[in-house]
Amino acid sequence: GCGSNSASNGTSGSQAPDGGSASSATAATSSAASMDAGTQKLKKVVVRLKWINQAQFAGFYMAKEKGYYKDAGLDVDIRPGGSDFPSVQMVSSGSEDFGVTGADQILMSREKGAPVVALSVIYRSTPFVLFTLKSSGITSMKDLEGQKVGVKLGGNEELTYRAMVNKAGVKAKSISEMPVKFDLSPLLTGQVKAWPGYVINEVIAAQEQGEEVNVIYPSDYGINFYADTLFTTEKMIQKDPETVKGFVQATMKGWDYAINHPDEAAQVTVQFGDQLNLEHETKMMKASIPLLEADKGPLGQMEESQWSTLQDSLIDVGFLKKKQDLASAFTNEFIQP
Amino acid sequence: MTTKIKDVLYPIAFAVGLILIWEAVVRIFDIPLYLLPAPSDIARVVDGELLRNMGATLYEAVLGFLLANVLGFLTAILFVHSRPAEKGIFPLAIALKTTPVVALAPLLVIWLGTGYWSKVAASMIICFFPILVNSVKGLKAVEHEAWELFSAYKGTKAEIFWKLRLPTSLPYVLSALKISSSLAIVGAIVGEFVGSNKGLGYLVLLSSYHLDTPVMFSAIAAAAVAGLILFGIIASVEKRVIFWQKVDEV
Amino acid sequence: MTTKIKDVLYPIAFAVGLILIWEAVVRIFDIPLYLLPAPSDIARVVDGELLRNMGATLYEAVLGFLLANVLGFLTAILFVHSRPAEKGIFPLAIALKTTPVVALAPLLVIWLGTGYWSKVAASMIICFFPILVNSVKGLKAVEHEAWELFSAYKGTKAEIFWKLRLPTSLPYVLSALKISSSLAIVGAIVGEFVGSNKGLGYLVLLSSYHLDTPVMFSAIAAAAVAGLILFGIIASVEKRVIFWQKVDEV
Amino acid sequence: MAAISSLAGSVRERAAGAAFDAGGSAGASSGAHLQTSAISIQNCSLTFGSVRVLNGVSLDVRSGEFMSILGPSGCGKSTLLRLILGLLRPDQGGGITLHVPREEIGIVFQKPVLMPWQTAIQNIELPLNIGPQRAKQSKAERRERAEWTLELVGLADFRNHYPQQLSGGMQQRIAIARALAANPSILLMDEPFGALDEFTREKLNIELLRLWANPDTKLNTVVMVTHSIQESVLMSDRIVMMSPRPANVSDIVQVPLAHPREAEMQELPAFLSTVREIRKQVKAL
Amino acid sequence: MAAISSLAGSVRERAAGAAFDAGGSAGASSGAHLQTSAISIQNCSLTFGSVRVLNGVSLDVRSGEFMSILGPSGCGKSTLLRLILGLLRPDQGGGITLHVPREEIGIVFQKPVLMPWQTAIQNIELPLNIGPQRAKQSKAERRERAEWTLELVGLADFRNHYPQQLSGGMQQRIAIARALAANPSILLMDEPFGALDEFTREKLNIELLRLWANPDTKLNTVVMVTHSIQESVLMSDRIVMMSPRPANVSDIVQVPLAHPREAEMQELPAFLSTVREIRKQVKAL
Ligand SMILES: Nc1ncnc2c1ncn2[C@@H]1O[C@H](COP(=O)(O)OP(=O)(O)OP(=O)(O)O)[C@@H](O)[C@H]1O
Ligand SMILES: Nc1ncnc2c1ncn2[C@@H]1O[C@H](COP(=O)(O)OP(=O)(O)OP(=O)(O)O)[C@@H](O)[C@H]1O
Ligand SMILES: Cc1ncc(C[n+]2csc(CCO)c2C)c(N)n1
Ligand SMILES: [Mg+2]
Ligand SMILES: [Mg+2]
Repeated sequence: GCGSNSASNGTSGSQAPDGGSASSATAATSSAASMDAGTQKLKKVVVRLKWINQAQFAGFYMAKEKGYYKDAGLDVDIRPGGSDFPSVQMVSSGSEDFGVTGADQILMSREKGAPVVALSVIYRSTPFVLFTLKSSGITSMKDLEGQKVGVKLGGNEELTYRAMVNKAGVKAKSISEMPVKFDLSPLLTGQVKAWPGYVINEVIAAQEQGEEVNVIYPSDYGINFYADTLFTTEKMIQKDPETVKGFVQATMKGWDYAINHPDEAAQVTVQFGDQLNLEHETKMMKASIPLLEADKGPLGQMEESQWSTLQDSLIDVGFLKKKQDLASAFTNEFIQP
Repeated sequence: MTTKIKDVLYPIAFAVGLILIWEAVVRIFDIPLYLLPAPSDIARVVDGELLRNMGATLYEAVLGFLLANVLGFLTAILFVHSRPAEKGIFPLAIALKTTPVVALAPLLVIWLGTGYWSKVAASMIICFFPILVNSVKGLKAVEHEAWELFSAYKGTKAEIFWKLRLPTSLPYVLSALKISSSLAIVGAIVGEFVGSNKGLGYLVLLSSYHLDTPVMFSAIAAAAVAGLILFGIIASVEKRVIFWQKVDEV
Repeated sequence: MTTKIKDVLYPIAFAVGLILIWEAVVRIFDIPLYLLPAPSDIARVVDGELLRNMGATLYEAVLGFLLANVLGFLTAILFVHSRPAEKGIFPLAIALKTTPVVALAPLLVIWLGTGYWSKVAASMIICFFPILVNSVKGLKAVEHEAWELFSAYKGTKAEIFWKLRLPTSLPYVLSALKISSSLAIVGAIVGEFVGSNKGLGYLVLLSSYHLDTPVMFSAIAAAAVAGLILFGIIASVEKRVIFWQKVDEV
Repeated sequence: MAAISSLAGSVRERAAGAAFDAGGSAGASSGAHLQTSAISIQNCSLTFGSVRVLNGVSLDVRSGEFMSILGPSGCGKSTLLRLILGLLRPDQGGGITLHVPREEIGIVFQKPVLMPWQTAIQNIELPLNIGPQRAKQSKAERRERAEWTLELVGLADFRNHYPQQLSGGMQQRIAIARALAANPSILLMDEPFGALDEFTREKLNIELLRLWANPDTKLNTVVMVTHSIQESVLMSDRIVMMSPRPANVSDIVQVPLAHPREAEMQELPAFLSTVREIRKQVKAL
Repeated sequence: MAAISSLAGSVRERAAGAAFDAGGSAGASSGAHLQTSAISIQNCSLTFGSVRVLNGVSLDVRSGEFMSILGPSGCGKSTLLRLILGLLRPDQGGGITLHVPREEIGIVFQKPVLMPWQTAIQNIELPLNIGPQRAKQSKAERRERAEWTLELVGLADFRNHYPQQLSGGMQQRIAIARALAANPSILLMDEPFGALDEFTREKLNIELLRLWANPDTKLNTVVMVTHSIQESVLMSDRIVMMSPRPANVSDIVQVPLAHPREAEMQELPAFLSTVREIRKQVKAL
């Protein structure tokens, strides 16, 4: 694909002038949809994010802001998710069109009969990490033995944590787990020693509270579970592949733009969210860039191997009963122009 | 001091005292902001944004409150006039009453989306049972002799309803309204927790994610104020409507 | 049919009818499991695990319930015997009452951790106001003439309390206990939502993550059953304790 | 099933002056004087659960008479009135025949039973505004009628007061006014003057007798439950004495006093001897 | 402030037979017969908010007498009893002197005021179990005393019934028994027999008079509010007549009947003339 390629070139090289990559990408999509765009009304679609509006989803905001969605003939309504928010149900019930959720959710949903398909990954390197206060001296999984660790039960976070424990070969029984949500204070007050969170969000938040932190990356233990994937239903793909394609490509173009203009992206993000702090969002945006791995081929492209190790882990911890057909669980076909 | 003045002065003095102690404790023990903000920290973050979110929550709550009360009262009328309906449905209604809305909220969002309606529905569900239970009680609270009086003068069913049952039930209905006025806010907030981008519930969650404890406290306080506003309105309506009864202060 | 048999048959018939319709609707319209499971799907997932979680929630709820009621009743006694305390604190208590626990739950976890105590505290807070309000009402509901009788015979304050106020307040207290029996469960579940690894609240969340709707429904149903159990216990205690009054069925 | 039939047509003739025929005592005269009967109670029994309250009561209320019912507390006097009104049905075998249309019967209950949300005048208007009465008069006529009875019981000044602003005695007077407002031809009263002090009571006793004697009102027959022997003798033509539960008519006493009655008659030897006789009978029960 | 003092020592002498001295009418005899006074009420006024209920009432209750209080409804009779009990305080300038210890005064309120959670016998025992009375008797003695008064009011069979299982009249009898159980030397009663049918009422009237005359009981002085002129004449030595609100003592009538009183005395000319006189006075008010 040339559009995305040119974008990644832009990032990998020194800062290319915005105009170049953006305009070429615009040309590509608008030519695909040019015959409709002028005459027909925009098609309304809804995308349900995994979390509240923040720079974690900057690509979506930029695609909307820069008119990429409009060029694709789409009028996109970006809706925030939240804690315990069942975005998979919302999309698979047909009341919404696209969603962002973890790859684990995709596989589990398929097992439960909700035919969802991942269309692209956002962070190719998972933003999920465990982190500790510097003062605790804990820097590795091994150090967690005999300590109290916060665990976000049920989802992607628990899965990644358990896989890390397994891979590190530490005595799982010696770690005492404390179920936590999204409020950092148990870590700050020392109730727990390690905290599960996004390196682009909670880690920064802790630093903003004036704490120095040690980060334990899953990748250090050979683990990388896609945490944010863009998905839709099988039915949507069958019925309206054009819209799916248009949406995925416009979104990825938005990401491409955000990578190249992180400050502008943070500013746009603040407009989308409520009561967001520009400084925090700018940091989040900048921290996001390496995780997108724009240099590793077209943005959003997924690898079969990642899905299958994820599936093995899911079966390991019992979240998944039997193997799913990975070929139908995700597709890269819409990333290609 | 007259009793009236005391009635106002005592709680104010007490509240001011509490706030001062709170402020002092936070400062003296240097409690971190994210654990317990001082009242002054909380006051500082009160702004139009907070009021806007409070407005959104109040809107959802009032809508759910009104719908639930209309529906609940109509159901009570059905129950009172149909024995099988009452005998069959009422026990189930009581069983349902013990179902926590918090547990239902995610389902509501799946079924009704993340717009107003899922919050309105949560508010409705939580307000429905108090009004149903109290209305049935109230519509049945008719004195036996009063009923006999109407029967003796061959009053029709409709006359018995409008001139006897309805006025008799009013004190019960208004007491239910007072109970559910604060529950309505709880329902809306629970709905907002699951998925929304405005309202006090959203603000509480957002501030908890951002570790913005002062905003969180301001949102909680706003929820209490919203509840008090609804309660106050109902209480003043009550005084007018059931003029023939001395009304409880709670 | 006698009325007694009807009282049991009607709700059962109605419940069975509802369940059959639900089952039929799900099957005929082929509603996907993750949107709305059929009753048979829900029944299938009821197991020891569910009961264990229900037990955990009940434990927290009962503990919070008991503590709140003891504390609430004692506070009411204080209020009834000290006018400044009542005048100063009661209005604030009413304001606090409108504060949704759901909004406070995250704070409770910060302050009390994710063990039992944050859930017990959530349960306590939610149960505290009904008992406080009703106890104050009940302790004051003493007939003026009865009070005069005790005064005429020079009964002491303690005698007036034990032989007059306390028995007079019992119907009010038990009505509060019935109200808060189901609130206690709500409190525990709200506490569990914020952070726990057992209990029905945890089960609801977990099953929602795993899209395991039947388990989610079974947990919701278990919450309703837990509420009914507590309610039933209180109702039967009530029949014994306030034998001199015809007790409402709700 | 018990048969409750209603022979239409109001009976207007007044048995002016008391019938001094002796021996009107004990036993039912059921069906005997059909032409002058207002209400016939035939062999009525009534059982609440396992408690038999009335035990084969037969009684004939004559058209135009003032009848009092005396009996120990809890014997079933109120129950008997409820039976007449059709609010309760007699056990099988019993029957009640009304010789006037049902809606011409007025009732004063033992308790005032006022609507607390209505003013005195509104409470009095109540029976005029419901049921078949409603269509009979215009709004203005109904209001006028209510005003008239309100004045009759001496509470015109309390027209717009709510029941809870009135003393127990005043409330009972409103209840009496309410019954009169509907312009009944038969009036059933259940201890209507129990809550009043002696003076007010006597005043209303005489007022009621005037009303009963006044040919301008439809009021023709009165059945009054009372626990005052004095009052029963002062007011009525015949006094029905009931036995304790299970109740029956133990005697019917004819009062040997002329009409119109006056408060001063309470010192006549005939009055005193009747009171004495009844007192003796009450003790013997 | 009003002064309420209590001169200790119970006065036991009984004024046997009524004092036939004439002219005991109108005006206060306050302080005049201190040696034979049980309760002295001096110039007591009472105002609720802006409503003046009592207007400078002065009254002397003599030790050993049976005094009745008659007056229109709402004039302040109950209020006067509350004043005597110290449950209300007179306006400035008024004073009440009790010539017996406060705990020797028994009270029967206008309503029965029974504890619904206690059986008949437990309710009667109540005053024995609270306050200074408690220490005076053993548990068994208290129970025995309660049983005795329960029998006195004829409700021994209802010993273990709860108030709500009793008729209104029975409840009032329990209230009377409760007052008697505490063995008072002065008994204040507020329309104690209002809820009873005539026969039961008369029986209890006589029973109370016996008890009052019986030297085995401490009971010595009775003040009874009633709305029955007959009852007041039958039972009392003196009848205090009160005017309408703001109430004052309008007259005190001496009853010219000998002790012990019997129901049959109601036909004596002296009885009838007293009743007639009072009735006339009541009307004049
Ligand atoms: N609905 C009922 N269920 C059971 N028993 C009843 C009912 N109504 C009345 N009774 C009983 O029937 C008896 C007669 O009651 P009723 O009210 O007719 O008495 P009464 O003669 O009017 O007495 P009173 O003079 O006290 O008014 C009483 O013993 C009462 O307990
Ligand atoms: N607590 C109070 N506050 C205001 N007014 C009162 C209060 N108690 C009594 N009253 C008024 O005082 C007056 C006298 O009342 P009280 O009860 O003494 O009358 P009573 O003579 O006992 O009448 P009855 O014969 O009806 O019992 C009434 O008009 C009443 O409205
Ligand atoms: C349904 C669902 N909701 C929230 C999260 C957690 N989460 C998603 S993005 C993010 C970063 C914001 O701090 C966090 C914590 C999840 N995994 N699944
Ligand atoms: Mg009766
Ligand atoms: Mg009184």
